[in-house]
Amino acid sequence: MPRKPVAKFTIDHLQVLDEHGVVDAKLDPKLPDERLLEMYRWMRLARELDERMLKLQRQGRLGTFPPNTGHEAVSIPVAMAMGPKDWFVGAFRETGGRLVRGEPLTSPLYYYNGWEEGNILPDPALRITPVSVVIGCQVPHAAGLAFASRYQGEDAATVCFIGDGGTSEGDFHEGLNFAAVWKAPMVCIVQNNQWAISIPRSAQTASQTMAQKAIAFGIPCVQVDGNDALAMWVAINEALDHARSGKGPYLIEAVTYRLMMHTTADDPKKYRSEAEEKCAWEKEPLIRFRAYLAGKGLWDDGKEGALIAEVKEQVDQAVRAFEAPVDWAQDTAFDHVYGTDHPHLHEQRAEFLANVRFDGGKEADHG
Amino acid sequence: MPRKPVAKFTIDHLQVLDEHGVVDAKLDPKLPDERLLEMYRWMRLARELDERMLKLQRQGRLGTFPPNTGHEAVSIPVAMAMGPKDWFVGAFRETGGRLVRGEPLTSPLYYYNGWEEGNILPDPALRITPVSVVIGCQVPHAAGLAFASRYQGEDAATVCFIGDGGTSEGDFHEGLNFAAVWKAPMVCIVQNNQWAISIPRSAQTASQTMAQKAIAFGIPCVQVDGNDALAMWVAINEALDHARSGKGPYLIEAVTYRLMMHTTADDPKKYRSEAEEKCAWEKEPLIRFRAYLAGKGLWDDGKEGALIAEVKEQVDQAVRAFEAPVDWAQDTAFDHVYGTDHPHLHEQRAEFLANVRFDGGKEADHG
Amino acid sequence: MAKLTMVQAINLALTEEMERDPGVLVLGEDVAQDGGVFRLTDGLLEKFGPGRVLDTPLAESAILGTSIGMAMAGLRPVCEMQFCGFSYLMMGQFEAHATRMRARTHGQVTLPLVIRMPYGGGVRALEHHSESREVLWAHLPGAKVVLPSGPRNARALLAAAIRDPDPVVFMEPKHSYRAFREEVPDEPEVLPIGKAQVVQSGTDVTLVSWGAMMRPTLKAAAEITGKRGVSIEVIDLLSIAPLDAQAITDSVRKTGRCVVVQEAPRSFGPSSEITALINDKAFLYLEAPVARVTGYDVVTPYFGREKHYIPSAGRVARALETTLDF
Amino acid sequence: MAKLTMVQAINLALTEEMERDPGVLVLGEDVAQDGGVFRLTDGLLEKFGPGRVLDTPLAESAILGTSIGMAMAGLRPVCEMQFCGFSYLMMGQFEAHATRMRARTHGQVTLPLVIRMPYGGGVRALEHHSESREVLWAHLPGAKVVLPSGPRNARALLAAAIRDPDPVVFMEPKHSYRAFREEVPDEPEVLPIGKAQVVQSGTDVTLVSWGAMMRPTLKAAAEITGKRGVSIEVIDLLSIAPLDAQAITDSVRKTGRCVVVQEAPRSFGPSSEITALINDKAFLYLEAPVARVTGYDVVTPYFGREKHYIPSAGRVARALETTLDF
Ligand SMILES: Cc1ncc(C[n+]2csc(CCOP(=O)(O)OP(=O)(O)O)c2C)c(N)n1
Ligand SMILES: Cc1ncc(C[n+]2csc(CCOP(=O)(O)OP(=O)(O)O)c2C)c(N)n1
Ligand SMILES: [Mg+2]
Ligand SMILES: [Mg+2]
Repeated sequence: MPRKPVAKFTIDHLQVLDEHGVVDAKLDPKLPDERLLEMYRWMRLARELDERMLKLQRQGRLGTFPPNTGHEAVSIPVAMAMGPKDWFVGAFRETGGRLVRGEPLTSPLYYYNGWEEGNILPDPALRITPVSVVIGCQVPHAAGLAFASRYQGEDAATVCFIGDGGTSEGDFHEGLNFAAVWKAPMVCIVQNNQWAISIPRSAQTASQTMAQKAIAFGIPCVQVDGNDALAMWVAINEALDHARSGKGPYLIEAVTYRLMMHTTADDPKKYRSEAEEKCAWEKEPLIRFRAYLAGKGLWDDGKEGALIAEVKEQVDQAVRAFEAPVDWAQDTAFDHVYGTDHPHLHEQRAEFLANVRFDGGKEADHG
Repeated sequence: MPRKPVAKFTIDHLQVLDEHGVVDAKLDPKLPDERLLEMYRWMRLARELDERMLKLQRQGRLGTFPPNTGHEAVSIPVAMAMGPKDWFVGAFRETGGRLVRGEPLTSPLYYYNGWEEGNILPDPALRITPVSVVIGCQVPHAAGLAFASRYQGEDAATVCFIGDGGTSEGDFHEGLNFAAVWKAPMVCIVQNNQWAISIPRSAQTASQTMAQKAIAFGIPCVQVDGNDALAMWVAINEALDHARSGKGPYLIEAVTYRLMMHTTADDPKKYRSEAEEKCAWEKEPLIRFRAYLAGKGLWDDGKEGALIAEVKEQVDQAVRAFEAPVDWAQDTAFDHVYGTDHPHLHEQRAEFLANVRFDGGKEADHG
Repeated sequence: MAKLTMVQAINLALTEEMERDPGVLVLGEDVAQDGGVFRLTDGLLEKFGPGRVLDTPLAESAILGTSIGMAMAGLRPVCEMQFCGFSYLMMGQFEAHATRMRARTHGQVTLPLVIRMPYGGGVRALEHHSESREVLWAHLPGAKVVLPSGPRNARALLAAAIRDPDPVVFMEPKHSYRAFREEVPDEPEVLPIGKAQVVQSGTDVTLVSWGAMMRPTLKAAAEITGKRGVSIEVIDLLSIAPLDAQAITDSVRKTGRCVVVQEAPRSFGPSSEITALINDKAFLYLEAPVARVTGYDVVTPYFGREKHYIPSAGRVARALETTLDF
Repeated sequence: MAKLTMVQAINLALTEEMERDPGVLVLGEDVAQDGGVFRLTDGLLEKFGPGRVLDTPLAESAILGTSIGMAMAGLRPVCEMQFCGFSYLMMGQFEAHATRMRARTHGQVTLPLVIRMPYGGGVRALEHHSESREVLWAHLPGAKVVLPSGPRNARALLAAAIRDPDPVVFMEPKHSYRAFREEVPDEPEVLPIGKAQVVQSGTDVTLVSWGAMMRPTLKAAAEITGKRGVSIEVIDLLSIAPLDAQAITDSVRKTGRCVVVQEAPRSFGPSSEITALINDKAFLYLEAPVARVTGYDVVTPYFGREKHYIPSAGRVARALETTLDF
């Protein structure tokens, strides 16, 4: 049927550094050398932490966790571009960005070993929200935080992360719609790593790109090579400018790949081929960034060796701190139900402590 | 930043009959005269029913209800285009379409007077789902019904309605995404009547059109003049063909206007101008359709008078049937908690009946 | 002192709290321009402007979800669910975040927010507009659930809820919105959350209720006092989470008999918890089983049949007599 | 007879029911290609194909919502919530439609569907992976809530749930998924929904539990029987909605004492309803207050502290002794 066009949209793709580390000179953001080196350092550290956590987990010294290997070029440049008043609202695969933002290396260790202590920031002014396990919930939080920044007269933006799988949740949709209606200063990063546990991107949604989901809310968007830290740097800066200037939210699809298992409880062999993984490893973000640095004369094998030794030692220290005996109380749960005092919780705490004494320090017997 | 385009989208608008009843000859679906007359008759009947229900409500003879005046050109052509095996999944403002589909005139009367009897179809094979009060819930239902049709080997489609306000709910998003991934034979009609109670379309979402929300799911879409029954006819037929041919869902934005109050409990004067309403009344669907019929020599004042008398009488009869004394049991709720038998419900029913006897037939005293 | 309806009293509390604290803001569907579907937020937009009184898009999960974000940043959002029948759409946000943020961060991040919602039957409304499901919130650790029963306590409890450091579900008995007026003091009042009120003291039987059911409860108490000359202690819980165990225990230890009145379906309802509590704390004092006057375990019928399904003063009176005669 | 784990037994029931009835289909996140995050649905995709075993997008409300649509059309969907911690996202669909469609249409439209979800703690999992919140479903009229405790009854109850004309929430104690094996008969078995099982009969005290808590419950029963030579009646509820009031009443009228064990937080939990029920039906038979051994009213701590928060056999044993000594 013949029709009159009333609206038109285009989705663009952005890449600055190709998989061999060749830079598009026109697009190169020309970051100062020390920033480039800093970026690489964070990426190496995040990678190293993953590898160590995987070992600890396999040795029974850590609980289940979701590795962030392959995603370093997404959250790290984003966190580096953010200002101190900006809010960092992660899902659960942004370990790198969290570290940049100021979370101690011990935090993920405590967190993934089952201690709320991993959520406690050295300073709440870091403005990092805790991991949001229930997929999608964090998007409305981010819209609310972004609204609040403006309400409080701060020149700050909120950056929120979600996975390709997460885009299917109603909260993703509702949160973006609120942010757009409010013209809230928010950037949403869809970290499209091709998989949501075993569900491939193609079975998650029939849309050609993840970026175009923003069209539903009248939000501008771009698709970025998420293995390319420079493209992410360019995109996040443009997005933050857009958000801060009062034009409302911006959405970035970062196309990357989950190189490891979903969590350490998962076995990707059940649902994807080694050939696919191998191919993805060739495009991973660190190789190309290192080639870029080398091309600029900033890097060589010696420096790489030294850096690796350095981050290993940094992680070692964190693991030692994490594994040092702690004397955390067992009954903290009673302290944090409410911010007000209620008699039934005193009673139940006494009951709890009596039961712990009876059952002894040992694992209670649940049959 | 320079970017490579990877996807492009256009939203088209369709109008066949303009507000003066002038038809675009190239687009005219050239419906047989008797179908045109039938369509107009349904529209008159739906309008008449609204007017009567409003009177009954104001006289305390009916509960609160949402008038469908102004929306006749949306659900009526859609229902006329549907086949007997298709599922009609309404929200709550598709009274016209429901009647076309086979719901008796007494159903909305019972329903809006607080009797489940209004949901009971003369024959379940009519495939009309009950009114879905909780906004958005019906979209996943429709995706499930559409999936089921195909699973059961039926050449049927599911048509689902939602309002402009409803598009903000997570379930709208989730349901369409499922339907698209499943390539389920489903058509979603966004009845964009400019208002969700007091919230104008512009405060509901920042998207330029409602149609473009389909882009998020890779679903084709069109924006249609929803006051133009012929355009709706053209669009729904194309959408049903698309859905039935295995290509997946289709979304139609029908642009119309809620000419009356949200429900009889609402007062639009609180939030919109009479000028706006007046302007909308000039574009309403019956005037232009009547002009079109007159232009074709199918209609004149005499016929109009006769039709109005006829539908009035039809509504009269329904109201008489509705107001005839009924002897429906008070304890039916106990019959339909479960499809299996459970002792606690026997006990509670006995208690209920004893209490009704004690409290007498009169309204129980809730203080 | 002014004689206010509950709608007016709640509006007053919102106004007072917004005047007191610039971090308080109101959001929800139709709360601004329209003044709410019950006209409860009427005038707030004019007084505080569109930056603090926000008409939101139609999405309950995001209404709570964005409120959580605002509260994390230190604001005190008061959000509205248009009817409690639509609140289940935000159960995910409530369970996963509203009730847990404090525990998750050992108190570093807290969520001072209020979720207002009209609840309960008796107003001839459509499906989903008549339920009483307070237990769904109350069962979740970290939740506070407040249910006022009249204009004066509604105003004082809402002020408390807004000032509270934790998320509060504030359930408003819509049947009482305009059913009666009460004197409301000119000065702001604040009632403590988690404390019941002994509305009338007595020695022969304890009658416990909350919210909309306080009216038939008090009516029945008056009727039976008149009829039998007994002395009835009536407790208005005001909040069911935290539950004021002390008030209930003290009373039942004194009277030895108890009738609990709830609008919600019987099974797994609040009165079951109250009965269990009495079993724990006053077992040896009981001279009769605790009687529960409740909704039935059926899907709430449409309003054509509603009248017999809501506990009536007559039912409460009969339960009182049975309990006294046991 | 084969010795199966609960995971295998549930897989067996799914296979048998899918073979029996072509209208039965399975859907959820990761249930097909991956065989489920617990490998519980392993092999179904190979046996029944992608048309009947569906990997869905990540959206719990739509998983239930589309299942409701399928059931309206006459299919029998068995959908999975990956963990019960994510199920609250579909509370809107559950409350508004799953539990109400039959009542809404006076039985013309019914929803024969099953919602499977792993629940409960003790597996050192992340936040939201350890709760027991069965009461949120059980309180809603129209809901059936089934909680198997072992491989054999899991298989027989899931068959019943799939054949049932109503929506059934089927809560699987993930702690028991692979913790032990049981003989499961070769022939399909079906257990009635709403009937408890007297696992062990006795005369001195009644011990009531369900799901994962049956293991510490039975352990405690054995310990106290050995230690004090008493005779303990143990009831496995198997479903909490509908609740088998008769089984509980008969037992408590006989023993005069009762201990209820639940994993959920105490307040407004299932054991409160059971206590209230005993108050109603066996008040004069009680020789001691009903004891509730429960989770505490705190936000479930992360797994580093979890061990002391789940009721242990020791706690049950101590409650038994207190109740016997009362
Ligand atoms: C609401 C909800 N449903 C299900 C899960 C279980 N789950 C955890 S991660 C995950 C997949 C997430 O995929 P994606 O959003 O693409 O993020 P990724 O893991 O790839 O980083 C699922 C299904 C959850 N955590 N929350
Ligand atoms: C989940 C939910 N939230 C709120 C409401 C209250 N409500 C009823 S209709 C309505 C507005 C609907 O607007 P729209 O979708 O545009 O449909 P229209 O009324 O214009 O036909 C609202 C907020 C509801 N029924 N369901
Ligand atoms: Mg992913
Ligand atoms: Mg509308």
